Parts: sequence; C-alpha cells; structure tokens
Amino acid sequence: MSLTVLYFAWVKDKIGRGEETLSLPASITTVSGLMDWLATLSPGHAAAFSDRRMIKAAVDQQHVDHGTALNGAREVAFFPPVTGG
Amino acid sequence: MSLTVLYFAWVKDKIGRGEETLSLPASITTVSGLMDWLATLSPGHAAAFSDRRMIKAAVDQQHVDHGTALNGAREVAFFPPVTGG
Amino acid sequence: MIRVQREPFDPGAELNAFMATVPKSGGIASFVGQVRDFKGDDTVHAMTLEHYPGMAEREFAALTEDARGRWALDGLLIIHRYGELRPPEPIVLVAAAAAHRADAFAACEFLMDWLKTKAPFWKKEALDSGEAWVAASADDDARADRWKK
Amino acid sequence: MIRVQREPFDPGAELNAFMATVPKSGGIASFVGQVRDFKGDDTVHAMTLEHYPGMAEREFAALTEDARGRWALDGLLIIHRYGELRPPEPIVLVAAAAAHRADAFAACEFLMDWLKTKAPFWKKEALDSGEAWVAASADDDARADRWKK
Repeated sequence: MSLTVLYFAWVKDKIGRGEETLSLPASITTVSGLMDWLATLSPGHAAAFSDRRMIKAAVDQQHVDHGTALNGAREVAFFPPVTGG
Repeated sequence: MSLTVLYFAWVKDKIGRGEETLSLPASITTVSGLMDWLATLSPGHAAAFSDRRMIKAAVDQQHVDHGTALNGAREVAFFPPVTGG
Repeated sequence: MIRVQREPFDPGAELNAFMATVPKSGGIASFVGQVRDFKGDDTVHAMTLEHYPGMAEREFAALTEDARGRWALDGLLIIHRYGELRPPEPIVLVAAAAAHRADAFAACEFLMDWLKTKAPFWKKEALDSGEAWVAASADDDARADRWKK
Repeated sequence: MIRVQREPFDPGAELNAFMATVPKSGGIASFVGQVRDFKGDDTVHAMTLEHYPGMAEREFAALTEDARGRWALDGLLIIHRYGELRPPEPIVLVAAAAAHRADAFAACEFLMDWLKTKAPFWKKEALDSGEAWVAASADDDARADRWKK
C-alpha cells in the first residue's frame, strides 16, 4: 500500500522534509501504528514522534484521533497543535 | 426658577416643539412633579405625558428615574425609550 | 475615539484608520449597523435619526470609560450618525482593540448593547405605510441587562 | 466567502466589499487578527505562517457550514494569510452578517475560536532570540470547547 505522508511545522523540521511517499507494511492499520513504524525510519523521525501527545493527525485532510483506522487512506498528515488565526 | 425643557421624538411631535424655557413654580421639586405640571400646559403636553411609562427623563444630560429631585437642574429632557445603534 | 455626525462615513476606511492607531493589538473586533430596506412586509425608504446633542457624546464617553474598566483594551471607536439615512447606509460603527480577542469581542458587544439602551438617539422610518417612530426593543433591554454588575 | 492567500489584504476594503454583498443585513460583526511586534520582552521581527493547502480551505468550509446551522446568517467571510508577514500586518479577517447583531457576534466569535483550534496553520516567529514555532494556547482550546454541542 502506497501512502503520501505530510509533515508540518516542527514535525517537518525534525524529519527534514515535508512530504514522503511510503510503501506501508500490511500490518499497519491505524494512525497510531503508522507513527510507531515511521519512528523507526530515521533518527529525525524518531525525534519527531518521541512525544505523541504533541502530535496531531489528519487522514485525507480530516482531523482524526490516533486510534483511527487507515483503511483506504491516500494521505496522512502529522503536525503540532495548530496556531492559526 | 427658569428651566430649559427639551423634548425628543414623538414627545416633541405631540408637544409641537423641541425646546421651551419655563418659569417653574417653587412647589415643583421632582421630575415626576415637573411632568404633572407640564401636562397642564396644553392639550399637546397632556397627550405627551398621558402614559408616563413611555417617558424617559434626563436631568442635565444624565438619565434619571422619575422620582429624581430637580434641585438646581438647568436642563431637563423628556423622550421615549432610545432606539439608536 | 467618539464621533457623532450627520455626514455619511466609510466603515472600511474608518476601520483601517482605527487599526493604524493600535499596531500593537493582537485583535480588533468591530460591528457595523446599517439601515435595512424592509420592516416586516413593508418597505423602508429612509430613516431619520434624531439625537440629543451633548448628551449623546456624554453617554458615549461614559460607555467607553465603563468598557475600559471592564476589559484590557488598547483602543475604542464609536461613530454614530444622525439626520437622514437611506438603506443600506451605515448607522453606527463600533470597534475595540485588545491584546486578546475575548476582550475585544466582549467590549464591542457591550458597547453595542448599552448604546442601544442608553445613547439618546431615536429612529423614525419612512415606510410605504407612512412615517413611524421605531419602538424600543425588549430584547435590547434584556441584552443590556446582561452587563449589569 | 473563503480565501487562503499569500498576498497581503486590506481589511477595510475587504469589509466594504463584504458589506456590499449583504445590503439587507442589520448588522455586520468582524474581527481582524494582526501580527504583534512583541512577545513578552522579546521583539517579533516577522512571522511565517505555514499551512496545509487543501485541508485549510476544507476546514474553513466546514466551519462556515457549521456556523450557518447554528445562527441565522446572511453571509460569512474568512480571509487567512500564509507565508511571511511583518508586524502589524493582518493575518486573518472574519466577518458575519445577520439580521440580528447577537447572531453576527456569536458567529464571528465562534469562527475565530474554532479556526484557532482547527484550521491547519502554524506560526513561526522571528525574534531577537531566534526563530521559534508558536505554542498552541490552552486558553484557545477552552474557548473552542464552549461551542461543543
């Protein structure tokens, strides 16, 4: 399964890029599982995902909880709490 | 005692003028007493003051209750509830 | 700043001019009231605003002073017209600038609620059915009462 | 109307343009957020707003639809910038038009509270002490929670 993963703000800074396209192991079925797997990819990824309480997620451009299932998602984004407005 | 009395909106329409300077009998000491006396001046005055619940008053440009004393007032105004904004 | 004037005003230009005086404020809340061209099923052709000169400015000054005592504000603006207006001309503009938007919103709403019940202005509408003074709204009284302390 | 843009905007001109679309509304409430030039004792030289294109517009559309379900509104406007801004440039403009000012104020405040906690934008400040991402505010979360139903 091929997935576009986006990073914003300091999550992007730590990982060193804003977007990557990844082939996901079939065993990964939730946002939380995806974070576990991403954290193994590089020291930057590990740093970005070291405190999950600071990470918000969106699946196909909708805010979701970490427990949300990925089924069929094309785009997942990780970012700190938003600070617009 | 000489007093400037001002009327606004339909109070002015009923009385037929917006301002008059009056010599007040010494017995009149409150806003309420002033209304009683004004109501005797003409049929227009009587009509304007026929329902006191519809009349608001200001003494020297400050909102007051009908029971307020006039002592030393130079300007008294009568008008319906305000509708600005 | 407080202005009571017969002349029309440009709300956007006034908002920009006000904002230029509060460059350090995080937020500016504002409200514009404008003349509606209808009243129920009737048509409003014009609105005449009578006011009590002197007392109007005085009430606005008292209201802004009261607001400054309630919230942390960097600036306040009230512009209110009198005389003859046509739909959809602006009648009133109120703006409040503050570090925090909650203060700006609260002050702006407070000023509108209180000026609706305290500022000595009276509206007369020219309708198809004739001229009529606008009656005060019980809802406005209720909204103003929220701020009593 | 919703606009997410890099270019600066003129709040007064935008307010006037919005008002021209709602001539029958009694009241228009609006809010402008602008870049402050200080943070505590530090100086803010610039602010960079990163955003999530596509999701930003989507969240604003969802917020305005939600607001229209809660209040009787004649029109809504959100303009939000991204990219590099300097003090005191406007970041965001929100406006709501309604027959009754209570609806206009509530919708405007609701949109600001929710966009502060839902719109995918992130602020980075360039300070004397260096560049730093702005932390989310617990107060903003609390304010947004007021509207949950």
